[in-house]
Amino acid sequence: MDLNFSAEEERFRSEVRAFVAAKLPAAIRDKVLGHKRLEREDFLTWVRILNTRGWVAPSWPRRFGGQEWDPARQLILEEECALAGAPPVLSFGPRMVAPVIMTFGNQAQQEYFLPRILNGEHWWCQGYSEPGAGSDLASLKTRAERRGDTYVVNGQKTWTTLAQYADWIFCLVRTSQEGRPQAGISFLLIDMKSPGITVRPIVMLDGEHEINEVWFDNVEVPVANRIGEENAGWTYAKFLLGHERVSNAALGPSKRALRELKAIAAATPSGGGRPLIEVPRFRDRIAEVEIDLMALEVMVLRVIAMDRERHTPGPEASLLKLQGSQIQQAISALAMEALGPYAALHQPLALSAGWTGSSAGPPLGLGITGRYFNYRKVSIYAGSNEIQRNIIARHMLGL
Amino acid sequence: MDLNFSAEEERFRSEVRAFVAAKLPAAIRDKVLGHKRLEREDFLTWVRILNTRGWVAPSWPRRFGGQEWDPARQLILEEECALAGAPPVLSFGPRMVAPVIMTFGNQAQQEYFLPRILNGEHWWCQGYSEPGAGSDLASLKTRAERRGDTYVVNGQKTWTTLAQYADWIFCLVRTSQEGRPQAGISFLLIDMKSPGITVRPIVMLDGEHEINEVWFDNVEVPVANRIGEENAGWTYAKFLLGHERVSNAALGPSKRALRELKAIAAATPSGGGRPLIEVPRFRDRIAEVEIDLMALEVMVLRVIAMDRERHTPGPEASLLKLQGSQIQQAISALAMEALGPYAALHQPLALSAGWTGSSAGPPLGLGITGRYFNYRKVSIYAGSNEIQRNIIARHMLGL
Amino acid sequence: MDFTFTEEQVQIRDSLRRFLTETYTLDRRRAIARAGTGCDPEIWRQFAELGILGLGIPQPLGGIGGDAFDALVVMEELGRALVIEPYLSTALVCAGILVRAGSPAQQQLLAGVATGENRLALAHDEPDSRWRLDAVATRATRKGASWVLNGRKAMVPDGAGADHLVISARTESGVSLFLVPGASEHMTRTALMSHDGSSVAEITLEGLRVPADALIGVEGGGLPLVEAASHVAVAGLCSEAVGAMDALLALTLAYVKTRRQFGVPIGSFQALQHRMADMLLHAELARSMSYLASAKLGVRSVGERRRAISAAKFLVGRSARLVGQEAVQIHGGMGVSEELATSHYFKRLTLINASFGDMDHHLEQFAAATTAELHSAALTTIHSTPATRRSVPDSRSPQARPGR
Amino acid sequence: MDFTFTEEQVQIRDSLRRFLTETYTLDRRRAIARAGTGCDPEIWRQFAELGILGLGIPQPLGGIGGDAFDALVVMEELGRALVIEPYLSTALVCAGILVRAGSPAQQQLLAGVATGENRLALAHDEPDSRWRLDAVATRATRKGASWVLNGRKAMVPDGAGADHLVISARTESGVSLFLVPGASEHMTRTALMSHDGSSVAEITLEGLRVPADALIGVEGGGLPLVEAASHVAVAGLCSEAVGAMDALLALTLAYVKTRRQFGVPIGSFQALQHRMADMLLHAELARSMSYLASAKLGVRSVGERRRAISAAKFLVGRSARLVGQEAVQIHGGMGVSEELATSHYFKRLTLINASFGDMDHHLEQFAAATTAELHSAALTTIHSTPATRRSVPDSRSPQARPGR
Repeated sequence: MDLNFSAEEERFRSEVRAFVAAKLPAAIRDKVLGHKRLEREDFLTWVRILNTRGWVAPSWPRRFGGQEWDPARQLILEEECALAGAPPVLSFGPRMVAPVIMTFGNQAQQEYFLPRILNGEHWWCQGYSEPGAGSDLASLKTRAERRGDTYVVNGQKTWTTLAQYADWIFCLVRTSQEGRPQAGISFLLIDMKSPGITVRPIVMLDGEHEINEVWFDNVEVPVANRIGEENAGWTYAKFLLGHERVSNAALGPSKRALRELKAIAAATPSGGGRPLIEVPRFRDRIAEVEIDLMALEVMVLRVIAMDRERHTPGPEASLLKLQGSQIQQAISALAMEALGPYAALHQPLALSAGWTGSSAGPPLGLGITGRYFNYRKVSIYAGSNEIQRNIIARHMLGL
Repeated sequence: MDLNFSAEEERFRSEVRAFVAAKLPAAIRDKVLGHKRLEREDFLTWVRILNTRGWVAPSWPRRFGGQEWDPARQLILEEECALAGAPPVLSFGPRMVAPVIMTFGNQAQQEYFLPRILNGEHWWCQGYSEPGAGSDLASLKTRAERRGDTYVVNGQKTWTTLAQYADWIFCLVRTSQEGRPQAGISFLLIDMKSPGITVRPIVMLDGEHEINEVWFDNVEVPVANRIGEENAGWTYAKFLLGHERVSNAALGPSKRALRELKAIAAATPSGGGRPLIEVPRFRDRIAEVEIDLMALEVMVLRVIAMDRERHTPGPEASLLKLQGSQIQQAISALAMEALGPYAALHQPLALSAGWTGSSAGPPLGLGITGRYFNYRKVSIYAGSNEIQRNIIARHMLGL
Repeated sequence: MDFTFTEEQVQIRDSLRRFLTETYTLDRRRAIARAGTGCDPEIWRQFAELGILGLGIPQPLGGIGGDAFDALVVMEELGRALVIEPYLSTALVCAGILVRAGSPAQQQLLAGVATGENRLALAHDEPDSRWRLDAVATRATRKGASWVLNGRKAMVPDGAGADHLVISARTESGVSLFLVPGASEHMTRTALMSHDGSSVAEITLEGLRVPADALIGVEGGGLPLVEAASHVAVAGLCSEAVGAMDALLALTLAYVKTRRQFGVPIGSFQALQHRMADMLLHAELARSMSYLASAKLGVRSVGERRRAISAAKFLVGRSARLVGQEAVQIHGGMGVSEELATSHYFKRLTLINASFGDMDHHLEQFAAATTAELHSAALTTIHSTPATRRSVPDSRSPQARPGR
Repeated sequence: MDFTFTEEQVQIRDSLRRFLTETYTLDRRRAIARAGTGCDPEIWRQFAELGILGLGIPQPLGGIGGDAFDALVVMEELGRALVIEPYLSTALVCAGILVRAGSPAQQQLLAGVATGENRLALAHDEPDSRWRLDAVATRATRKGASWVLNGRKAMVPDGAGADHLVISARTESGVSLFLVPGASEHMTRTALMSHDGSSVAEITLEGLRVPADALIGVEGGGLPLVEAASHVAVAGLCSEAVGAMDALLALTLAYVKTRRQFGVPIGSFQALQHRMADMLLHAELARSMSYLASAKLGVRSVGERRRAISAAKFLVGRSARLVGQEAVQIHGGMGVSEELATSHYFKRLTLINASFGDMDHHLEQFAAATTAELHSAALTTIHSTPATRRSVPDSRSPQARPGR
């Protein structure tokens, strides 16, 4: 039993830290740490920088351009990048569609798509959810009709994160009405520039445009862009959902948010001459969430170790997702509460890159309440916490 | 809109207060306030004293010896008695079986049983739950076979509170296997001295004997002791469960417990020279439960007013039971926490009336942890909180 | 004891609800928020016509008079309809201050409040005050027959749009209040947007000169007025939150009854049912406390009033958080979109908690007010002492109805 | 990083679990509790045979040596089997103090600890100390070649049955520890029962005279020893709680799979399923923290150790409360009866929280230990500074294995 990273891993952590300190553009870092809007180019710039070291998707197999890192290293990389204020490397390409392409795609698909994920040429988004098919994914209705070498796709996807920036979308579509609902689903890769695709913004509760509806009106998709077998898409979809493990705990982002929370509470006068962070009831709550984060970190390491030993991901990922999202929400709530009356301020203009004015309210207050509102999503997306509890009950408790 | 008691009601409160101050025997009061074991005679002594004023069941109709009080007065009486340290008037007789006898019993039953409830001659207990039928009452198995003018009862009841003191038990028994499980149930009144009845103590988690198993081995019960129709017992049982409203909130006992909690916290050194009650995080928790109690009190008054207006009890009683039990548990937990390391002390001998030694630990600590353990029951008995939530969802939310 | 509303209150409620249901749609609300002023002139005119703007003003002063429960009824409806307009600020909080302590000349403004011509705003909080009423750093110094004010006021509801401001400032004898025209020299009002669509202002006073008769009441007598006003505000916010929770719970119920997953309505899932039972419980606890807060507005004992007000604000804040978060979660993706009213209720409920003191603030206030009574022999929770048990309306309070 | 147990640890675990499953039945446990001594001689003898009594004692001193994770494995099993016996007190806490600081003469006792002949108890807490380690009012004054002790010790685990006591007392230069035979004149030991069946003692010292060589370590050097011992105790209690939670969760799962209501197993009710998912989550968080606590026992930095220990005790206490209360609630009536093991686990988990500092106490300790590092640039949670990241076993600590 040894809870420490190895000396080798610690050296690697220093290496990452030095790299990020040297290479992360200050303008991008300031946007991230200041809760400002990130644009397409901000994400891609960082992907290209990471790619100079092969760090976009280092856990991939070597033959696809990866370095076969184990999850511990991946964790260290993500954590150090997050703490330093780097934009996240979004999962949709490297950690969602890529494993599917590697495992079930054909050689042509692998050779075309995978390098373009690494070099930032292709931005991917995810076409799973539909208005009537969220947690109950199998009830999806978007259909693809086969016409020779082409599928004609009609229907609607929704909650599509950053589809407005995306070059490609991976989609679950219905190719058959026969059998169980799961049986007639196929997995298509669709060029977002295809005629017939319309992206409509969904404004979120924080007033920001992060998610979208994607409409398909007779969109023609080459059959060559289908992954694996027709009507076998459910298998690939489940495979994909079984990935995404360490990131779901949001360890790095939560550590950064905790650091920020402490800074806000230390800078906030509480009355009586003490900063808020010294008021027992507020300090207690910070302490509790910090303890929760310590426990979550050990849990992540344990799950990594378990997966490593049995060579396959287990249902414990649901525990990480559940608790990780609760911690994200708890920290975002505390940061908002720390602002006191200023929590109400909404300054959408000040979130823009072009903004040159000063924002009102406390210096660290910008975007904090918006994040609290926005973060209600983290217990809803990627399998709602209700779904996670169902999974835990079924697969870990045998209920 | 007026949240105050009327001047008349306030005068009545003073009257009760004066009466209890004058008449409640100090020995009994000290047992109640000191969390000592109450014996049969303690309960009955107080019932007889109350009966001198007609206060055992004053909400009964006049023709049965009651005074037709409205629930507000009943609330005032219960609250003042509880605050002063009187033993509770147990519900089983006056507020559970009596309304059933009044509504569905025949004249002979009414004339025999009701006066004996008022004067303390009959102690009643409740024979509803069975080992396999708790929340799912309709699945009960105790059966009564008709043989002429007699039922022969066989089976087992459980969780029977204070059956060791009881003279009579009201029982749900199965008289028919036909139709829905609810259809074959009858409601019998059974003399606890009947041959074939065995009472076996169930020791509770606090080490105390408060509940029992009651076994029936060919117990003969005169058909004259059946309430209403054969096989119609489910109707009477549901009627009974629909009663018991104000008491379920446990307002008086919780107010007394809150007062005690403050006394404990004020007497407990926390280190740093301050009593525990001045430590912000502990004071906050006392404050929160006190606020909860304020809200519950207004809720009780609102429910009383609603019932008064529509002349029938509604499902809001479930809200009172749910929140009332949560408050009871919260206060008992805080009192235990206030004891610090001394929470561990278990002094069963010191709980006895005959005990003359001194108890160890802080002066107000006796019985506090035992109550915390014991009070886990309040979210389980009289319809578990899960059942209450089911009722709220079905009858108040229409789900 | 009586929990029924009067016929007049039922009339106010019904007519206001009808008007808001027809007029104050989510799209209309969006448009008002987008405009940035936080007040639609047409809506405001209709408020005047419905009589609600004069509710806090006695008839002799041009209002129609009303008590705390009239205000409760109105605030519940405004909450139910998610109204952005600064009704509470003008018609209850500021009007209350002038009714209670304004000079006859100052009270002349009140008729205009009732007709909708004048809007008033309370500029009291400051950048570092964090809801503490006595943390006033703004100063007013006498210069001949004038007062000169310097300082900063923060997060003033309707501060940029109001026609007159009630400004607190520290003078030699304590905190004093001044009635100042909204458009004054040496005063800068910066309109800012709130996450709930309403308008707040940061106000800078740099040598603002006002005449001697701008003083409201006596010099140094401002703090009790501000406290009474804040109690009115808290009671109003509690009622607003109750209305909003009612509406949000109804929305959520409707959603779970129609939204289907795995072939059944999601309202049939027991885990959701139990959580919604808790939502109802907490909404009803909040309603109980909003009644108590309004009932206690008129009692003489400041301690009793403080206890009830802080208890209500704490508990309502807790309920609002639970009901709001759960409603969003149960709505899933729909809950975090701007399209449904759900998220707007959630945001408003969140910000009500941050207005006039959050849960922590009021728990502290409550505990402080409670400590004193520790050794009283028979503690009762609602009623602190027999002497103060009856809510005797204070004749100077805005809840009294001198006109009836 | 490595979360596997060594072969030896697996052996200890399996043999101990086998022994306890066969021998330490609920009825046997009840009998031990009823006897009031909190220790069954036969069980204790078997503990010696299994080698676990010598786990905290290096081989040269008559033990078998062992590290923090060996202790963790044992404590988990003792928790799983609800063992009452004062293993933690004697074999880990007190033995640790003597290993670390005892004189050669004092260390001679340790061989007897390993063989089960000697039981030791730590008499440190006092009636008003409420877990604060430095709140020692008991005094030791020098009288010639002796020390004379006066004071009261409270809630001493196994205090009445132990053969020797480690007693803390304030001397001129601070807190000092003394090793005292259990049966001494001028010392009164009153055995009291704990709600979990174990035995605790109130101890009164009225002029207890001990020789100079009763001092453990240096005069005034007691507090660091007591703190280190309390850290060992907390780590042990955390592991015990994890074992108890494992067992309780398994009991609850078995119950909901067999208990039927409305024609189906109650484990099919979604509301219960979701709550049991939360029980599992919290049990696993507790396990994670118990690993962390044991891992940090050996680090040099006191601050880092305090942070981890207090974090673990807080979180484990929270988990224990949730898992315990939910298990009882889900068992319904069966949960509040003494008949099933359920209620006994619940009680033990409750009292673990009140032992060596409750949640409030440790949240305070954690926050205090954390405040200092506020301005460190890159906060990491587990690892406070690079310099202390590796857990370097302290050669003087009971976790070191000098014999291997």
